[in-house]
Amino acid sequence: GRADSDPDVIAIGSGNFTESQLLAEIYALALRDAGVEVEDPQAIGSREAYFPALQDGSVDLIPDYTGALLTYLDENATAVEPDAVYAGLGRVLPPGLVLGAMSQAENKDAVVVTRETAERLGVRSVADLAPHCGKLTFGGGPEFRTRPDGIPGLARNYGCGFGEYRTLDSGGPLTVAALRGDDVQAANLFTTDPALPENDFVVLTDPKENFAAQNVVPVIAERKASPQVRAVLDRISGELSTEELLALNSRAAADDKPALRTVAAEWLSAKGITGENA
Amino acid sequence: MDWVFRNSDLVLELTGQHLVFSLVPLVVGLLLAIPLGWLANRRSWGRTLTLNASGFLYTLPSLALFVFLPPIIGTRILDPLNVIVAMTVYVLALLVRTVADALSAVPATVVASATAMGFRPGRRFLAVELPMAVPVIVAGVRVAAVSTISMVTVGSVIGFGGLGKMFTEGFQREIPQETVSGIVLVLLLALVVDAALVLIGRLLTPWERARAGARR
Amino acid sequence: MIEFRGVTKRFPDGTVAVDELDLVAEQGRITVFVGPSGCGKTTSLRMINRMIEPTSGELRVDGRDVLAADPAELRRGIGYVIQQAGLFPHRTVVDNIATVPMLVGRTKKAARDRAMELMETVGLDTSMAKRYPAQLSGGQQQRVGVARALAADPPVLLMDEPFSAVDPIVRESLQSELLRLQSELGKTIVFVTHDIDEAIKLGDRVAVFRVGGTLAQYDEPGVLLSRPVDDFVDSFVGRDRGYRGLGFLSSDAIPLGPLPMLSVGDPLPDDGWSLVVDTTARPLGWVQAGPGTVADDAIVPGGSLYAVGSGSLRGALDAALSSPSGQGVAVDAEGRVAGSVTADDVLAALPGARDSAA
Amino acid sequence: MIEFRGVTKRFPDGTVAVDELDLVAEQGRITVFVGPSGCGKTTSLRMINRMIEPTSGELRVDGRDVLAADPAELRRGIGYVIQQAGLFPHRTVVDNIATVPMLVGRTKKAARDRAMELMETVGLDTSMAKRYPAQLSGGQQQRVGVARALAADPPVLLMDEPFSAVDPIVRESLQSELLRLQSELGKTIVFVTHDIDEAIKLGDRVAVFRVGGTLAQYDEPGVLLSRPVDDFVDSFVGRDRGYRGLGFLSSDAIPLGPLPMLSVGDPLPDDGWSLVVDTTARPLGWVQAGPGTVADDAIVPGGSLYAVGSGSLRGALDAALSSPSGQGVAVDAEGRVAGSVTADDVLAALPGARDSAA
Amino acid sequence: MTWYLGWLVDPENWGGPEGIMVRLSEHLGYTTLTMLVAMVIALPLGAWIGHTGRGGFVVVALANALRALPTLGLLVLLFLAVGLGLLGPLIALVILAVPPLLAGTYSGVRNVDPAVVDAARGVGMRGPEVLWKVELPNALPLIIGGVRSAALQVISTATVAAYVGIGGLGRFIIDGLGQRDFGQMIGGSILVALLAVLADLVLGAVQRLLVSPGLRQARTTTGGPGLRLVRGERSEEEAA
Ligand SMILES: Nc1ncnc2c1ncn2[C@@H]1O[C@H](COP(=O)(O)OP(=O)(O)OP(=O)(O)O)[C@@H](O)[C@H]1O
Ligand SMILES: Nc1ncnc2c1ncn2[C@@H]1O[C@H](COP(=O)(O)OP(=O)(O)OP(=O)(O)O)[C@@H](O)[C@H]1O
Ligand SMILES: [Mg+2]
Ligand SMILES: [Mg+2]
Repeated sequence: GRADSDPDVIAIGSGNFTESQLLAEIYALALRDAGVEVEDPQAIGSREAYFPALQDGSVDLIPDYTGALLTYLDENATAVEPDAVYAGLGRVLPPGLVLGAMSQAENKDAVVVTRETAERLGVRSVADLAPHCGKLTFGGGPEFRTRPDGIPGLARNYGCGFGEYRTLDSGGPLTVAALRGDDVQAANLFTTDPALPENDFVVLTDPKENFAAQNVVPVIAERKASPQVRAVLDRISGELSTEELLALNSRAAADDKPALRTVAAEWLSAKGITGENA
Repeated sequence: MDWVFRNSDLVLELTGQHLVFSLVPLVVGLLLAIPLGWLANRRSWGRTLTLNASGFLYTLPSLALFVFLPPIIGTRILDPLNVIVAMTVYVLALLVRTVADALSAVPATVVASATAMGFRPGRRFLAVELPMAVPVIVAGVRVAAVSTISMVTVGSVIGFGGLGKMFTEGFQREIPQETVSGIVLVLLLALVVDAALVLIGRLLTPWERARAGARR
Repeated sequence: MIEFRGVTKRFPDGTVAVDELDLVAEQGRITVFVGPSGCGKTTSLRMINRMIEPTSGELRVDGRDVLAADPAELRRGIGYVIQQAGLFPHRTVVDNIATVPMLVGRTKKAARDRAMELMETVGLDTSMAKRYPAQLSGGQQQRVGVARALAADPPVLLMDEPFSAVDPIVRESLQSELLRLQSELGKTIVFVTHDIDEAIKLGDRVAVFRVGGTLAQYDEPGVLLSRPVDDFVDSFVGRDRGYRGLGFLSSDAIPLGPLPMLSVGDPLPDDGWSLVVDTTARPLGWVQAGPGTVADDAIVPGGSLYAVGSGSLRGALDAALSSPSGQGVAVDAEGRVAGSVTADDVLAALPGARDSAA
Repeated sequence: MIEFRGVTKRFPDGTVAVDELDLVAEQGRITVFVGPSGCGKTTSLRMINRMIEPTSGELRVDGRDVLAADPAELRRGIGYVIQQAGLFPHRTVVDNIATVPMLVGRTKKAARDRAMELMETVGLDTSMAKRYPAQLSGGQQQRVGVARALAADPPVLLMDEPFSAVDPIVRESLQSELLRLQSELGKTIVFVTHDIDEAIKLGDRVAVFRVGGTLAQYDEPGVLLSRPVDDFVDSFVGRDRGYRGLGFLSSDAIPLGPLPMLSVGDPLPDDGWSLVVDTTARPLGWVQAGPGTVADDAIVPGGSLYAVGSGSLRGALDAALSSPSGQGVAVDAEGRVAGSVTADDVLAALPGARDSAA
Repeated sequence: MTWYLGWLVDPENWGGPEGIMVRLSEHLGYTTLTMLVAMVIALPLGAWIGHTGRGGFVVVALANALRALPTLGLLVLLFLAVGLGLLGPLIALVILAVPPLLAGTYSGVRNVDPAVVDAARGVGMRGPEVLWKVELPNALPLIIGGVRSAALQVISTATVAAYVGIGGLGRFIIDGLGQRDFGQMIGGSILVALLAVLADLVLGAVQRLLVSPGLRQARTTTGGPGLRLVRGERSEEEAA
């Protein structure tokens, strides 16, 4: 019997990458502004690390992505459309957890190559890449290698088996650096990553819909999900869009490297979500 | 350096966590190492056992230890207790040996004359052997303190706080200033704790200064 | 009184350090254990306070069976002094001395007061009370060791080569100090040394151990010198034992002869040697016959002095042998010239002194 | 020959360890430096091989200016022995001894052969060649140290308290060994000790240092004992100097008396003491007058023996004083009884011996 | 526990381009390279400082400061500075290995009985001869103690370097963490610990081979027998 967290305080966790941490900060600031007691967000790691933390009560609320979470919870899930994914997710979510409203903002996994590779091989989609896969080294996080929509999914859907897999990080600086330096020729990055435009990387399209819809959605422990909390989270989901996410990420990556909390606070007040009670 | 000023709240909080994560294990580890070191010094099997066990623990990668502990000691995944227990294990692994060595370095004649004066073993340990072992133990604690302060940073890889967070975040977001500030802060912390330990050592062993004076 | 009855110590590795030892160390006397390295002196001593457990045999201190006593209790009533004093380097001098009184539950104040007294007893300046052992010379450390052993006023004192780490001059003074102390305190002392000179100087009785842990001879020092029981003791007691033996013979029977004495400025003697003395009749040296007067730079240093009353035949003979004139100078307790003594006088007094010693 | 001319050593902290020392250590002789702790003995010694640089003055070894020489070169030609030998713990005995020959470029084989020779010279069994220093006793280590110093056959040998860490019995044998060696090798030896007995036993001349690094007296040991120049030397040389001084006086003039001798089984004498001897005329002990025959258990151990020819007045007097009969036993080089000597005979021979020594 | 050990005994995990054999040899390679570079830096420096006695204070201060440098921070900083690859982790690990090597060598040479050094000068050895023929052979136990301590730390810390993308056994821990695969993490950790124990045993054998029996003789009278995995701390304390 492990003790649950303080019943009146919401502990927020996130993945250990900038966007997830930003979202967690946004949730935290908005909830606090609404008078809910929250702990400062903790960046935990990959889903494989933070989701168990949510389940064992270490944290109560996390921002997640619909498609990825669905495959994490149900390896055999086939839904790819945003609403279908969201509905499917609602069905497999473990007891004691509930979903907030899904936002329009989407940050999908993607197979990414450099502009030079794209032109040399003449590829625009993963399907185009398939014949070349055997000669290429792929870079991504450790979990991408084993995830159903990761390497196994690419092989199943496109018949693309990479020559070598180089374990790096999940859409982090190692992967970007490796792709830039041609240590790997294709990599798993995320569509809202500001490193993509910065490095002029090419996102290969996904015609077979290997990667399911990845809308941002808050997952929360049921006993902490008061109507007030839900209202705040739903409002945020309503305001978020893919463009907003990109803007948030770009702001965080700007040269002055502002604190994520600052970025979150700026966004919240620009949207008028905070400041109403002040 | 302006990064530190802009994020001073965060830095202060992380420094506080770091101190807890390193000092608590240091104190607990030392308190546990003293009886174990005593045992190691008294019985040959105790010596073999404790020294080999602590030697083995010391070889375990710290990262792994942080992750194993929850299933072993029944804590939650992000419980700070995990870091504290893991670091205590390391401190213990370092200090058992030191305490055993320190005790065995107490001159046999002094121990014999204490025995001959009618000290029973327990009191002799507290009144004679332990105080005389202090200088060597303090030296060992200094080593352990510095290593611990440096090693706690690894916990941030799996989501624990402390100054290591400035490395993981500096890495994620590619902020060299944050990484450098983190390193400097860890060094500073180590320096301050080390200086404090030297001071404590001095206060505990006034006779050592007398000896140094007599040598001149 | 300390009694060994058939005491044997066999160490786990099979070494027999002490073999069937029978020996009685008398009440209020100094018993010295002497012998070559490894002969079991330390082992025998440490069995008395049960620092080492005898393998077999019986051991009593003042009639009480040592093996039936609680060791810590027993040890608090037996003073123990070892080489380099075994002082606690982390405690001040006064706290070192106060250790046992504190251990038996005296108040800190009472224990310290007693410690200060003892510092004076052993001839240490009380201004050193707050120093640490490392700040003392070897001889001073040794005095602290003795004071510490005396703190509980134990009837029995065990001393294991206590003076062997200090230089010869300091050692002599510590030995004399111990004899003075003993004349006041009258403890039962067992003293271990491997220095035969120290043994014969300090011991009321001397036990000579043989390697293998047996007793070769147990006698008064004079007897040891004059009648070693076998070649081992003979060679151990060493050369010069005839001369050394004179140290145990009274010189009372030696007649003092007259001594020609001069002062600086007096005319030199016509013939032979004359002793020059200062105005209080203390000897300055010798001058030889010649013209002129006694001048400072003509004075030849004298030999050793023989102290009438406290001296022995040894002192008298050396005074005679070391004097340039062949006449030894005898002085009284104040150091004033009392007369002369010759080697022939000493030899003449020898048979009588031997008879009265036997 | 080693010459100090106005040599001074002032350490950087201001301590003057040696002050304007003038001294000549003669060719082929043993010169002993003696004095209280801290008087500059070691400093003076170490200036000879430039382990310490003199502050001022002139120092010559066999006429060669030490200060102009290359230090390492100089040291290879000067043997140096220190307390506890300073052996190299990581090298075997034979390799320790072979150090200097190897250093100057001899082949390994030649150096080792020489080392084996030297082991015999200093009385070490060559079976120990492959041992490491930690496997030797203190006395054996000291012999290795001497052998190592002799390896390059240097004309000069410096020895700094070489025997002070070994026990008294081993020390005596090392001292005798050194004297034997020196009689064969005739090195120029400077020997430091703080033991006056060692100094007078070994030294051809003895330099007594005073604290502050000045020379108090530099004389032959006999002169030192009979004529100390001042109170400092007197007190340092110590008591018994009259008796000890007899050790430097020849006993050739002592007449040997007859000695009644018996064998086991002979009838006991009618009167007084008789010496019992074995079949080769070696003394067994004494028996006293009485009825019956000489039995083993009635024999009283004898005193010390006086060796005719090699002995001194000191040995003769002690033999007489330690004998139960008052007659000292004189023996020849083979240990056979040669006659008797009495204390009176010794005293009678004293003035003549003194004159011939002066 | 069988569940955890299952990963380790599954032959499938041993072969292949990312299998245990490859990772093991990578780990060994990093360690060897690190130790070589660190020894080339630290041994001559430590020996020289110990021999001359000059700068001992600096060594102690430097060794302590280097010990406090967090390896993770260095790895990140070096990644940001020199990018992906082996160079960054190598530098970080060398910095980790230098303090015990330096302290072991320095205090080893420093602690040689002064009487022995004095005797060496007394028989006419020159400075370098004293160092080579006397000080270093006598310092060997402490020097190798420093090597053992450094090797241990490098083997154990090289795992963290997987965080910045290099191979070695640390991959199993980092990947297992990402994939929440406990068997892999525990298996990887056990391999690291075994490698450390093995390396220590091998170095122990080297020590017995190189150190003069004369020193061992002297040592047995004080030190106890038995496998000791943590070496070198003592000597560093003495230097401090
Ligand atoms: N704990 C022990 N285990 C085995 N043998 C021992 C032990 N202690 C002493 N001995 C042996 O017992 C013998 C007597 O030792 P002891 O210390 O009594 O000699 P000692 O006469 O005091 O010698 P020293 O003059 O060297 O002090 C020696 O042979 C010694 O080696
Ligand atoms: N390196 C040094 N620096 C300062 N003073 C020194 C140094 N070496 C020796 N001294 C001082 O020089 C004096 C003479 O020392 P030295 O070692 O020659 O004495 P010693 O006669 O050999 O004494 P001991 O019998 O104790 O060996 C002492 O006062 C000593 O403290
Ligand atoms: Mg003893
Ligand atoms: Mg000296």
